[in-house]
Amino acid sequence: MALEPGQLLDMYRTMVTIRTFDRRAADELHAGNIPGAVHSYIGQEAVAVGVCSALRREDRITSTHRGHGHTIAKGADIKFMMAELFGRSNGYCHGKGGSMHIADFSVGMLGANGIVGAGLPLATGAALAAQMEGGGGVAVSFFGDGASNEGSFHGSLNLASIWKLPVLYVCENNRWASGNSAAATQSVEDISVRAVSYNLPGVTVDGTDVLAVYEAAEQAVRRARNGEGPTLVECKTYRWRLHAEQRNDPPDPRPQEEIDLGPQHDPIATFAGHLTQQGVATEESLKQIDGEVAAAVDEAIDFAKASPFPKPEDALTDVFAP
Amino acid sequence: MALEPGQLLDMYRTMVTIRTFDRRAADELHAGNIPGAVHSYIGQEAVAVGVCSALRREDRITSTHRGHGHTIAKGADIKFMMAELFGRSNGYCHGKGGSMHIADFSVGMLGANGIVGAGLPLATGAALAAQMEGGGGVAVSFFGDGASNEGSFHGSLNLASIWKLPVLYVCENNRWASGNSAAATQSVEDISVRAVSYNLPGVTVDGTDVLAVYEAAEQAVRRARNGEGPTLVECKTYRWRLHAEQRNDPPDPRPQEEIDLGPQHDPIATFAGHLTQQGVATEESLKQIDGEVAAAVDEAIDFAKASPFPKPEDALTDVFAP
Amino acid sequence: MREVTYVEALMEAFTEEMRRDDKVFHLCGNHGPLAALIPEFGEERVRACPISEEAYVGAGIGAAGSGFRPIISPGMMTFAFTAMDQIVNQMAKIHYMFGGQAAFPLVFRASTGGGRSAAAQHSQSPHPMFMNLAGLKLIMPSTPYDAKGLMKSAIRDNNPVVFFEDQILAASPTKQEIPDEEYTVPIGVADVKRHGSDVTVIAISKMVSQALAAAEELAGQGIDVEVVDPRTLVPMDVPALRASVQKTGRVVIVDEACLTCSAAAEISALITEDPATFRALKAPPKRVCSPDVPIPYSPIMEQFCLPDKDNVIQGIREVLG
Amino acid sequence: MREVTYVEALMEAFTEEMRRDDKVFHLCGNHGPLAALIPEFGEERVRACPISEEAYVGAGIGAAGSGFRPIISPGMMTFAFTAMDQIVNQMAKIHYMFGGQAAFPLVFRASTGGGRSAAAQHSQSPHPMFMNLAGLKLIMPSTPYDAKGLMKSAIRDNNPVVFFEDQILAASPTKQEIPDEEYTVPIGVADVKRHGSDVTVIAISKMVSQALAAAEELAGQGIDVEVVDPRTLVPMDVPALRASVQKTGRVVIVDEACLTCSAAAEISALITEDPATFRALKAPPKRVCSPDVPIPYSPIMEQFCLPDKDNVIQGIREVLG
Ligand SMILES: Cc1ncc(C[n+]2csc(CCOP(=O)(O)OP(=O)(O)O)c2C)c(N)n1
Ligand SMILES: Cc1ncc(C[n+]2csc(CCOP(=O)(O)OP(=O)(O)O)c2C)c(N)n1
Ligand SMILES: [Mg+2]
Ligand SMILES: [Mg+2]
Repeated sequence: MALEPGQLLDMYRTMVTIRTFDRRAADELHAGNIPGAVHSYIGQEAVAVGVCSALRREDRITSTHRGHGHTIAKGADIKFMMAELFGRSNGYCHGKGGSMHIADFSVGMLGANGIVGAGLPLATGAALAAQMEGGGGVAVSFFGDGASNEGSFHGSLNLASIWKLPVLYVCENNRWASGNSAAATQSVEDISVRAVSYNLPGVTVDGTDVLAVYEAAEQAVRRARNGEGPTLVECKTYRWRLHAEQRNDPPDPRPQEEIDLGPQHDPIATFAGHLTQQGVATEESLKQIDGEVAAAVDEAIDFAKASPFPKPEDALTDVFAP
Repeated sequence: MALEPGQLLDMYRTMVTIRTFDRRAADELHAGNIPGAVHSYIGQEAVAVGVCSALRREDRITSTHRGHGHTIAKGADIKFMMAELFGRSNGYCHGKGGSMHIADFSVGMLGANGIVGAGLPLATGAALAAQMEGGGGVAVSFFGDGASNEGSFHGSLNLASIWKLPVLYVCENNRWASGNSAAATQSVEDISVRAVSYNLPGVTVDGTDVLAVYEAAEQAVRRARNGEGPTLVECKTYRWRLHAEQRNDPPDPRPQEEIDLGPQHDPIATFAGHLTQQGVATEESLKQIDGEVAAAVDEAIDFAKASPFPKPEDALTDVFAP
Repeated sequence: MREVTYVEALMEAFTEEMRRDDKVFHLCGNHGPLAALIPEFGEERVRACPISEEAYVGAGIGAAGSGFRPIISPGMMTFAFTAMDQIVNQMAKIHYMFGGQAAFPLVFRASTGGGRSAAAQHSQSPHPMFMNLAGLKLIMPSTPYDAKGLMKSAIRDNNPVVFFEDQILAASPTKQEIPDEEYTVPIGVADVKRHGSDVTVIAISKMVSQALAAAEELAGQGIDVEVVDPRTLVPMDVPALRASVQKTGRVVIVDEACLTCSAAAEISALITEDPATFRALKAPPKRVCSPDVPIPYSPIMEQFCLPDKDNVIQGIREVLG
Repeated sequence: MREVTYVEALMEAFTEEMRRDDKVFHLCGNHGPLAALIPEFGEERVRACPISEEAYVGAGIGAAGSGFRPIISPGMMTFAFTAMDQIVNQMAKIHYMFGGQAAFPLVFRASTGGGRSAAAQHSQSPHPMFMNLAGLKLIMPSTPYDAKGLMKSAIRDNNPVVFFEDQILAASPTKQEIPDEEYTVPIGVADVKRHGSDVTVIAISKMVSQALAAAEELAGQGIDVEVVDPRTLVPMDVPALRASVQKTGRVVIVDEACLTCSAAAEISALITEDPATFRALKAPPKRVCSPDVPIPYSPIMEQFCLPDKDNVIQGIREVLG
């Protein structure tokens, strides 16, 4: 399905929004305004945006500890996201979840997740719901290369396969699982080969190329909507920053030469080049989008800073639904 | 490695011992002499015996809820096994474990296990120990087709692969996981294809042919002892009796035609045919072994019946090692 | 009125609620008795799953967050520790973590308890672990009547509800009368199973029958025992428990869990930390629990571990001084 | 004498015990500070594992049953619920189930507790769950001195020992003097961290510092607080706890766990069920715990949940009446 110029520019805008959001969130964390830790998605923008561009609003996704990109790509409002990071009462989770648990069920974003691999079963269940609803909905689980060694990966893919669930398992292979390299902890180079174990298709794409990701996702989504079952989509990518931004950042365990390679495959620059080459945009029109995004993120930060803090005893609400 | 006639006859004797032991154990259970439940290994004898014939006494195995066959094949004493089933104080576990937890660490039998899939990580650790000991030891995990859907399967094979651990993962594919058919719950026909996910060799053999099992195991053991890492060995087999013998047996959910096929591929009859054809044994000499085995199992039952019961307050010992 | 067993009572609850709400469906380890629901509701609503508890328990949570009301039945709770991460980190926490924006209505049912010579991996009473885990309701019914009424409430509840069925009760042919017309039993309300004035026995699940047997026996000796069944452990009907103890001044708490950090420990603390109840106590509260051991296989040792009528009587004699 | 932090104290214990016994080795989720052991002991004895907690925790148990003494460090306990089946059904039970024929000497260490704005999936105090699970020893040290001495004892113990390190203590730069010469702290022995006569405060792990701060503040007001640190939760030094309460007649129990079925519940029950201690009580025992909620992210709400000095003081005032 060919993408319209408007869609392409939306994708560009979303990628820039993710990057800007995460850069500014890290700054605010280091400035002491955001508590806890923030896992930056910078470098991986093409994955969330490529996949979510193939989805409808009603489709459901589950995410990871590195969840800002998925949340933005699925259409959440960055104001309420930022307010959540700031621990304010009008954040998406009223300050109860923070960066690692941002969720916006109204756009089908079923939550970032602090437990590696835990989102796969949840998405499998969302896919089961979609199948039982019968409306052609699909579910997507984003997860990392490290997560592909968890048992939840194994059980989920088997379950989805036997029930032909409409689900995409999207592995963002950035070759590191916090301090551990995939080389040292992963028995296979390409996670997609693991699809064989469940009798389902597995593909590997360049996860820094948003159009390649979109193509793969779009095909898998079509398959899913047609009742043909799940697909494992591996996106090779790289994380530019530390595993997590924290008050006292530990040293990055990755080799510096490797880190330096990241920005040489910048998903945003690559896509910008494509857009201008194809005449969909000019450098100026992209600059304008960049400026609008910067303003929107500024606004989100202002919104967050102006937002009220929760009351201490708000801790006691929301344990049980009415 | 060609097997000597004496070894072949030992293998035959062990297979008959397993079958006789399990038939008699079921009888004793239904007679009210054995409490709890017993999972019969009848029909699968060739797997335990084929694999364990390729092992040394110091090699270590982990087992399943269906563990009598593995325990006997690894060289445990059926008297103490039977006493354990009878809940007596001189059973292998002093009556604390019963059928599902028979263990004999002195012969490298690290325990039957009531939790499906739980033995795989344990064997992986035994293999790690063997590797660190450096004596060329290997470990084997026996498990069922159903267990291959547990997360413990996935994590164990990945771990063993990256560390090149000397371990065999032996899947006894009897096509059923209690009430669930593999057809309904398993996304692949051959479990051995899952080896691809961990970059290790996977083979499928006829699990009713003890020599075929032996060949595959022997090759995998050689690989393991040479530091070349783990192998996944799938043995296609069939369980003749109910999933578990209990006081009130539920109906067997399997189609009768399928059940009837089991004894048509009788591992013992097949092997007996081979032995007589090859002149290793005569029908009479095999009959004699059968008779000796029957007597030995009789003796084990007599031993169990004559064994003392534990004292109630023995329940309080063995919680912690000194 | 009709007479039903514990399992029959639960099956009635399932049938009625599945008719009432087509979002209710089952994810189970094995069909077992649930197979009887297939003719009416189809395999799609009664799903047997591969042995991947983590995956299908998590899938149940995901389906609950997507508008369905799954009933998840892995079988024994001991097996379901393979799904413990999904229970601890997702089921119990996500409604709260997400600021209450989505409900996760599901029933997680599993069998617990010992008494069948199944050894430690098939005989455990881990309900106290779940009491310590904030975010889950927890029900342990002792009778067919309560089982049906509480299961219906659990299915209708908008939260994850853990429903522990004692494996002896679940296998028991004992029948109890239940009404022909529909009824529910509210979550969080204790039930006085026997009124008495000399001593309160608070008993959980299968232990209720042991407590009642003890009460029966002691009645002949002029000792008037009140038996209170909390039925729901989270939320706990604290006022009901305290009221009984304030009346009798003496309490024995009978819980099949291992002693340390048992539900009995919690109930003991709830009783003694309340000034009025503390002052009313004429003797130290007594816990009757399993010892801190993995439950053994051999019946002799197993029976020694599990609290029974005699242990209850002994406990009562102790608090009567 | 030297001054060391909590983590430095643990690292000393590892180094000394790895030198002493070449069967001791590490399986960890991430090297983290353990990386410092690699130059001396090699990567083979300090193994970083894939994110497959179930597999490597189980592998540790298998290695322990095969003659080694692994130290297993998945990181936070919350993550390690992915390995809960191996912990519940293997680690805790197999020594017993197998009739004691094999020892499983291992240390399972993980961080617990809240206070770092990490939200519910990274902030939990689930030690009561492990207390209810028979078959594991359980240690929660509050100081560098205790951490080192107890870790050495844990490594030498022939059983699975769960060692929970509070995440705030583990990250703390606070130093404490420890002896230059080798020492161990025995498992199962409580420590009176402050002697006093008016009221006993029993506090666990990080809560010990809150209790001591409260005691300090109240000392100025003429209230003499005794602070007892159980250090080991299984086995619990019950005589020491009861002795203190018999002396003071009043007790506050401070535990970061959620209230219901907390360690505080168990300690409360242990105190009140003993006739001599019960009689000595001048006021109901008081628990100071986190409320029954998943721990929230925003610092304001999180601080509200975690017990602190002020909560301890309030608890003390309550029992002083
Ligand atoms: C079950 C579990 N184990 C360990 C952790 C600690 N942890 C957080 S993120 C992470 C690395 C995840 O790697 P990957 O899945 O590749 O995702 P990435 O961080 O690369 O995006 C680890 C080990 C956790 N949160 N959950
Ligand atoms: C983790 C876990 N889930 C479920 C069960 C219940 N159960 C016991 S045996 C069994 C079937 C196992 O099937 P398979 O692995 O194929 O072994 P088989 O019985 O065929 O030998 C099941 C589901 C269990 N014991 N442990
Ligand atoms: Mg990664
Ligand atoms: Mg099978």
